[in-house]
Amino acid sequence: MNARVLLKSLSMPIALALIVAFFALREPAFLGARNLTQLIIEFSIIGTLALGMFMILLTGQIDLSVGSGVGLIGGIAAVLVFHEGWSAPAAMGAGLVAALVLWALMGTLIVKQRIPSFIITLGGLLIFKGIFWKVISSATVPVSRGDEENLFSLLTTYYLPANIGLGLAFATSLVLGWLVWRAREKRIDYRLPVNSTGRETLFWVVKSAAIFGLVVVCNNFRGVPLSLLILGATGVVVYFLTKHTPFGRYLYAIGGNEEAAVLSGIAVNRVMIGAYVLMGVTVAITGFMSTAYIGSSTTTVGDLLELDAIAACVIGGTALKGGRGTVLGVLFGALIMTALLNGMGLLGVEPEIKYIARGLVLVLAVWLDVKLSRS
Amino acid sequence: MNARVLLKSLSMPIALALIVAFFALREPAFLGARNLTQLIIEFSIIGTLALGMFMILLTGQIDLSVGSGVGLIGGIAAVLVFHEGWSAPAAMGAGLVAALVLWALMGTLIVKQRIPSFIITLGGLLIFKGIFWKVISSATVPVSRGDEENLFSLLTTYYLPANIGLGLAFATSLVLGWLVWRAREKRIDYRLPVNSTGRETLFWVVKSAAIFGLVVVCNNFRGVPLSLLILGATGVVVYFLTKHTPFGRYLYAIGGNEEAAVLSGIAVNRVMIGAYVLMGVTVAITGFMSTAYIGSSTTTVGDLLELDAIAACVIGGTALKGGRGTVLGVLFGALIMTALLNGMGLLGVEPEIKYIARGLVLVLAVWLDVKLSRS
Amino acid sequence: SKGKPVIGLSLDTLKEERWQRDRDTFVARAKELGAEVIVQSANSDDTKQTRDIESLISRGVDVLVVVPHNGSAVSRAMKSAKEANIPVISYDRLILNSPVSYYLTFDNVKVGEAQAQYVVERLPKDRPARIVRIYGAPTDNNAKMFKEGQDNILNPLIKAGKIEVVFEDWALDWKPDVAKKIMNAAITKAGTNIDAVVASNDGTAGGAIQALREEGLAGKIIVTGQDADLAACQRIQGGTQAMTVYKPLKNLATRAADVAVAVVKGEKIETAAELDNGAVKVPSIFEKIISVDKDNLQSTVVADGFHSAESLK
Amino acid sequence: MLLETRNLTKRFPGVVALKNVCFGLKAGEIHALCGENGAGKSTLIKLLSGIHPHGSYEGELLVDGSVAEFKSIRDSEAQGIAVITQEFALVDELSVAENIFLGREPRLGWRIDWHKLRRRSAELLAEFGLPLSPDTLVGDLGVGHKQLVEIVRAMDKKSRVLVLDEPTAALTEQEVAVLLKHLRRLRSQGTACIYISHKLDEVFAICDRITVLRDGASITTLTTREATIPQVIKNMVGREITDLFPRKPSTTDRSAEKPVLTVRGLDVAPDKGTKAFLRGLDFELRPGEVLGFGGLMGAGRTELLMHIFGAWGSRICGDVSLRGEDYAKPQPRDSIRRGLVLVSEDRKRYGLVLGQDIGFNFSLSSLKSFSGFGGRIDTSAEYARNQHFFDSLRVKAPNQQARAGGLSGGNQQKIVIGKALMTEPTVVMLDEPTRGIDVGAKLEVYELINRLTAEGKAVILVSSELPELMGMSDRIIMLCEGKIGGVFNRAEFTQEKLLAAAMGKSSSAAA
Ligand SMILES: Nc1ncnc2c1ncn2[C@@H]1O[C@H](COP(=O)(O)OP(=O)(O)OP(=O)(O)O)[C@@H](O)[C@H]1O
Ligand SMILES: Nc1ncnc2c1ncn2[C@@H]1O[C@H](COP(=O)(O)OP(=O)(O)OP(=O)(O)O)[C@@H](O)[C@H]1O
Ligand SMILES: O[C@@H]1[C@@H](O)[C@H](O)OC[C@H]1O
Ligand SMILES: [Mg+2]
Ligand SMILES: [Mg+2]
Repeated sequence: MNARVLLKSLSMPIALALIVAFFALREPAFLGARNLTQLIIEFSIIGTLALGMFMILLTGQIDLSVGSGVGLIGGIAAVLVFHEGWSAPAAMGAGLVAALVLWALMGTLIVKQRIPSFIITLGGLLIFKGIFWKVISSATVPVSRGDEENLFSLLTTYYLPANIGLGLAFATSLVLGWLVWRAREKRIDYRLPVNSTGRETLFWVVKSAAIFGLVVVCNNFRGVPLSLLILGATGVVVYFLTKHTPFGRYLYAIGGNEEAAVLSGIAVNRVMIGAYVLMGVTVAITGFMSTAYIGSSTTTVGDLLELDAIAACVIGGTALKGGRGTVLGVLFGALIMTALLNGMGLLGVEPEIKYIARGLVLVLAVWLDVKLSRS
Repeated sequence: MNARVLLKSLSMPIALALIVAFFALREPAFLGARNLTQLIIEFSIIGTLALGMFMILLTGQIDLSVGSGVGLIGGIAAVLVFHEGWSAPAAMGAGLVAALVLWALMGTLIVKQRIPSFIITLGGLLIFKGIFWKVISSATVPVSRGDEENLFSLLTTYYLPANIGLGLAFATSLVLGWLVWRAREKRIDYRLPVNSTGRETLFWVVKSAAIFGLVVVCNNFRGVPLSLLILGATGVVVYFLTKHTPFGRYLYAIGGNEEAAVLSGIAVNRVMIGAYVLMGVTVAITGFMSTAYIGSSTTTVGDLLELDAIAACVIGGTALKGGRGTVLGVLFGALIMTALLNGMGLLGVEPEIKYIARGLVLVLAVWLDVKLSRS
Repeated sequence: SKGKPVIGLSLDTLKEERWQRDRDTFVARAKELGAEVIVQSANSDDTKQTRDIESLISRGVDVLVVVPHNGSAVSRAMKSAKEANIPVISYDRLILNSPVSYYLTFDNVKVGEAQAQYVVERLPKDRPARIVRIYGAPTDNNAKMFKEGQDNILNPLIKAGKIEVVFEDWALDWKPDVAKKIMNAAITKAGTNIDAVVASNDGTAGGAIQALREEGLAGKIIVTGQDADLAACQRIQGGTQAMTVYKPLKNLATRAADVAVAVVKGEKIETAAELDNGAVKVPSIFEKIISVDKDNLQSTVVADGFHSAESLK
Repeated sequence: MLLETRNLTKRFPGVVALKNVCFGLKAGEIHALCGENGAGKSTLIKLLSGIHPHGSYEGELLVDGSVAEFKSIRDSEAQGIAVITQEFALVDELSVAENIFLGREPRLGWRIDWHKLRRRSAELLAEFGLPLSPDTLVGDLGVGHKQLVEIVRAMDKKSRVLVLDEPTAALTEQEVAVLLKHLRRLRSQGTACIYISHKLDEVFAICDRITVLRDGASITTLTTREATIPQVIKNMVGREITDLFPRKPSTTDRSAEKPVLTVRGLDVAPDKGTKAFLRGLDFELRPGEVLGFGGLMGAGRTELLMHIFGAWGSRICGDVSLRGEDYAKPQPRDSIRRGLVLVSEDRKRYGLVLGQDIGFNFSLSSLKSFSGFGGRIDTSAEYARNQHFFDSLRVKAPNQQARAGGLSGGNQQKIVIGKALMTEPTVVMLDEPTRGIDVGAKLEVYELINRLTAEGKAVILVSSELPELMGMSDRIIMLCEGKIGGVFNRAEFTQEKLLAAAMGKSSSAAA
C-alpha cells in the first residue's frame, strides 16, 4: 500500500525523467543551456494557461475557448500597439480588460442560464476565433513598432541578470525553508506525524539545489527568462488561492458536490464566475506571452492551446469531473507536455509521429494515474 | 404549460424554417434543386456521424476522435483501392474492420480501465491523425483508379433513377402509415389515450407529402442521392435500437445513473463497448462518404467533424451529461448545422463571420433548449 | 446569357497578406470589366474547398478561378464543374489531374531558384557554408516546386561539399510559429554559426527571424522569403531579412481577371507555354518574379505602389 | 412565534405539494412534522430555508412576526435557520473538518485559519463522541458517520432554529440516543427545532408538539404530552392501523425443502489484496422464510448483500450456492437471471434513474422479458405490466410517466421495490426497505413480504430497527464486525439478546 502511494507521488517525476533521458540520449543538445531556456519559455506559456484551466476543471467545468482567446487577446494588444500606437502597458491593460469582460460574460451564461460550459466555451472558441481574425484583419501584426523593444515584446525575450537570478533563488529557498519549518511546528502542535528533522532538511536541500541548479543553467545561456517569473508568480497565487482561501476550497466543494455546496450556503454562482474571471486573467497573460513568443500576432496563435492546457492538468492528476487536483501536479503535467513537444521538435520528428506520441503520452499518463489512485 | 411544450417541440422546425427563409431571401439559388441536393449530401455526412455520436452521448460519454477517425478509415480504403488495387467493396470492408477494432479497443479502455472517454478519445484524435497521415503518406490518394467509378466513389455521386426514388417514397409512406396504425391499435388495446383518426391521418398525410416533396425536388436535379439513403438506413437502425430495444434503453439508463444501471442487472461494460463499436461503424460509413465527397483522401478530411457531430446532437436536444435525446432531434440538429454552413458557403460569407455565426447558433440553440425545458 | 459575367473565386485561405491582396486586385479588375465576383475562402481545408466550389457552381457562376489548398484534392469538385460546363482557371497553384482551361502563375521553380541564388552569391567561399532550410506546407504543390528550384541551385554545391545543410524541416500550412520552432531547434542542434536560412516565404521567414532576434542574430544571418509582405519589406528595410521574392501580384491578378472574363465571352487567349497537370496540357501564363533586397526595394515594390514608402518606415 | 407560515401553497408540475399550510414554531420547542411519504414535509422545510426561494410559492412566511422573503439558503441562515436536508450535503473530496465549516470557514484575512478550523472541529467531534480525525476525507466515511458529520455541522451553526429532515434514518440506536441528548441540551439553551422522522417513538421521546401533514395540507397540531401514537398515525393515514408488524409466517411446512441460498465459510475483502471485511459467514435461506440481518452500523450487512448479489467486494474464500447451484462469480446480471434480486438501501445512488419516468425504472431489469422479434420491446405489454405495479404498490404520482426524481422518498422506494419484483425473483434481499417510508407504506412493504413468502419465495431483510426486524423475521442473524454474532429463532427474539449479539457479547448460539 505504502509502496503504491510512494510510486504514485513519484510517478510524474519518474515519467519526466524518462522523457528527459530519452531525448538527452538521442540529442545531447536537449540538455544544453540554450534548449533548456527555450523549454522553460514554452513551459511558462503552457503552464500559465494550465493553471487557469486547473481552477475551472476543479469546479467540474471545462473551457474550450482559451486557445482562441489567447490569440484574440494577444491580437488586440498587438493591434493597439502596432496600428494605434498605444504604449505596450496600456495596450496590454486593454487586452486584459477585454479578457475579463469576455470571461465574466461566459461565466455568467454558464452559471445563470445553466448552459453547459462545454457548449458556451465551444461557442466561445468559434466566436473568438472569428473576432480575432477580424481584429488583425487576418494579417501579421508585430508586437512592437520597428525593431524597438517594449514591455510586450520583452515578455518572452527578457532575461534576468545573473545576479538577480541567483538572489531570487536564494530568497526562494529561504522562504521555502521557513514555510517547511512552520508547517512542521504546526503539525507537532496538532500531534500529527512529522518527518524527522534530518529527512525534512534533506528534502529542503534537494529542492533548494534544484532551484539553484535551474538558475545556474539559465545563467549559462542568458539568465532566468522573465516568463518563468510570470509563471512562478501565477503559480504561487493559484496555489495560495486554491489551498488557503475559502474561494479555493469552494472550487473543490463545487466540483465534488455542487448541491452540497449550495446547501452549505456557498455563493456557487459567484465562485464559478470568479473562476472564469481568473481564467480570463491567465488567458490574457498567456495571450501576451505567446504572441510575444512569435513576435507578432498571426492567425494561428493559440491554436489547440486549450487541448495542451487540459492535457497538462489531466496528466498532472486533475480530475475532469471536478474536485481533485493540485497546482504542483498541473505544473508537472505542463512540464511533461513541454518536454515532449520540445524534444520532438529538436529531433525534427515528422508531424505524424508527433501526433501519435502526444496521444500516447496523454493516454498513458492518465491510465497510470487511474491505476495508481485506485485503492 | 401546454403552449410551452408545443413551442419546445416546434422550436427546431421553426429555427430551421427561419434559417432556410433567411438564406432563400438572400440567395434564391439556395432553394434550387442543385443546391438542395448538395445540402442533402452534406447533411447525410454530418447526420450519419451525429447518429453514432448520439449513442455515445446518451451514455454520458463523448468521442472526440471521430473526426480524425473519419479521415483515417477513408484513407485506409482509398490506399487499398488506389495503391493496392483492391476492389472497392473489399477495401471498404477492410476499413470497416479497422474501425470496429479501433473503437472496440477505445471502448474497452474506457470501460475496463476506467479512463475518462474525453482523454482516450482525445488521445485517439491525435493518434489516428498521425496514423492517417502515415497511411496516405501525407499525399492525396484518389478513391478510384483513373476515371473509373466504383462503389466507393459512387457513395456521394450516385443518384437513384427518378422512378425508383418515387417508388421508395411511396413505400416509405405506406410503411409509415402501417406503423402509425399498428401503434394506434395497440394503444387502444391497452386502453391508452389515442389521437382522433382524423388527426392521425392528417399527420400522416403531412409527413408523406414532405417525403414526396423531397424526392420531387431531388429528381429535378439528378435524383435522390445514394448518400441520403445511407443516412436514412442508419437513422432507422439507430431509431429502432434506441427506442425499441433493451440495448437502447440501457444507453439511457447508463447515462442517467450508471451505478443504478449496474445494480439493475445491465451489463454496463458490454453495452458501452457496444455503443463504441456502433460509433466505429458510423465513423467508417462517414469516412467513406466524406472521402468520396472530395474524391480523394487528403490530410484534412474529417477535420473538426467531431465538433459538427457533437454540435448537431446538442442542438438537437441531446444532453451532454447523458440520458436525454432523440434521433429525430439529432437529425434536425444536423440539418440546422448543414443548412447554416451551406447557406453561408453559398453567400460566400467570410470565414470570420462563419465562425462567429456557428458559435452563436450553437449557444443560442442550447440556450433555447435549456430555457424551454426548464419546468 | 444573363449579361453580367459572374466569376467564382475559390481561395485556399485569406490568412496571409498576399492572398488578401490577390483577392482585392482581382475583384477590382473584374468590376472594371463589368463582371461580378463571388469569393470563397476554404481556410486550408480540402473538404471546405470542395464545398465552396460546389456552392459556386450552385450559384451558377460562369467561370471558376481556383487557388487550391491541395492541387490534387479538388478533383471531385472539378468534375462537378465539368458536368456543369463551367471552365476553370487555376490561379497561382496548379490543379492536378483534372481538366483545367488555363493556369496563371509565377514561375514557382524560378522563385526557388531566386531564393537559392541570392543566398549562394553571398555565402562565404573559403569554407563550407552552413545553411538551414525551411520548406513550406507539404500539402502545397507550390512548396514542392519552390524546393525543386532551390535544389536546382543548391544540390550541386551540397554534393561538392561547399554547402552543408545543418537542419531542414517542413512548416505545416506555412505557419510562422512552426517555422520559429524549426529555427529554434536548428540553433540548438547546430549552434549559432549559421550562414543563411532559406525560408520559403515571408511568413515562415518571420517566424525564423523571431528566433534569430531572440538569439541576437537577427540581421547577421541571411534570411530569404517570398511575397514581399508588408512585414517582410519592413524587415528588409530594417535589415533583419535579406531578401524576398516580389511577385507583382497586381499583374497576375489583373491578368487572371482579364482571362476569366475573356473565357466567359468565349474569346481565345494566347499563351506561351503549356504545363502537363496529369490530365491535360494546360495552357499557362507565367508572370515575372523579381528578387528584392534592400538595394532595389524602392525601385520595385515601392515604385509599383505595392507598398507605400510611408509604410516601410 | 419564532417562525410561522400562513397559507403556504407550493405547486410542482402536476402536483400540489403543499396546500394552505399553516404552521408555527415557538422559541425553545422541538416541533415534529409527521406525515406519510409525499405529504410535503421536506417541501415545507425547503420553503422555510429558502431552498425553494421566495416567489416559487404562494402564501407567507414569517420570522419573528415579520414577512421573510428568502432568496436562497444564505438568507435563511442569516436569520439563524440551519437545515439538515434529507439528502447528504457533504463534499466527499474535502476533510471532515472542512465539511463541518464549509461556507463559514474561520478566516485570517484572506486566508483560512486552519488552526482554528481543526481545533474547533476536533472539539465538536469529541463532544459528539465521534471517533473521527478531522483530517479524514468524508468520502471515506460510511453512511452513518456522514449523517453524524452533518448533524455536528448543523448544531455548530448556533442557530435559533435547527431543522432536521430524517436525521436518524441511518443511525443506530446509540447514536440516536446521543443525538437526542444534544437536541435536549440545545432546547434548554433556547434553540427551537423542527424534527422530521418516520420513527414515532423518537418523536414522542423528544418533541413538544407534533404537526401532521396529509396530502400537502396541515391536518392538526398536537401537544405530545396529550397525544398517543395511534392518534398520530390515524391523522397521518386517515385510518386506523392496529397491527404494526403483521408477519404471517408461512403455513405450509417447508423445512424439508432444499435451501434456496446457501452460504458457507464466506470471507470477503473490499478489494483484491485487502484485508477481509466479512469473515466466516455461514447460513442458509429456505423457501418461504424471512431471514433478518441485524447489527450495528458498519457491521457489514450491506456489504454481505451487495456481495452475494455481485456488486461489491472480492471473495477470498467460501461458497455461495443458489438453488443448489454453485454461484462463484456473482454479477448483478446473473443474479437477476437466477432469480436473486437486491433492493439497495441507497435508492438515489443505486436504485433509480432519477431523470427518467416511473415506467422506465419499473421495467429496467425486466426488459428482456418484453422483447420479442429482433430484440424489439413490446411497449404496450411493458406499459400494462408497469401499470400493474404502479397500481398495486399504490405509487403516489399522477401516472407512470411522471419523473422518478420528482417523487417523495417513500414513493421512490416503492419504485425500486417494484423494479425488483417485476423480475419475478425467488430470493429477495431487502436492505433497509422501510428506511424513510411512512407507516402506511411500511405496512404495504410488510404485506408484500408476506405475499412473497406465501408464494414460496424467500426474503432476506436487513433492518436497523429492531422492532421491525423482530416483527417481520422468522429467523435473525446478528452481524458484528463482519462476523456472525448470533443466530436466533423467532421464539428467542428479545431486544437484549439481539443487541448483545450485535456487540459481540453473544451468549446464545442457535443453529
Ligand atoms: N422537485 C420536485 N419536483 C416535482 N415534484 C416534487 C418535487 N419535490 C417534491 N415534489 C412532490 O411534492 C410532494 C411532497 O414531497 P416531499 O418530498 O415534501 O414529501 P415528504 O413528506 O418529505 O415525503 P418523504 O417522507 O417520503 O420524504 C410529493 O408528491 C413529491 O412528488
Ligand atoms: N463501496 C464501498 N467500498 C469500500 N468501503 C465501503 C463501501 N461501502 C461501505 N464501506 C465501508 O464499510 C463500512 C460499513 O458500511 P455500512 O455503514 O454501510 O455498513 P452496514 O453494516 O450495512 O450498516 P448499515 O446498513 O447500518 O449502514 C464503512 O466503514 C464503510 O466505510
Ligand atoms: O506565395 C506563396 C504561394 O505561392 C504558396 O502557394 O503559398 C504560400 C505563399 O506564400
Ligand atoms: Mg422528505
Ligand atoms: Mg447498510
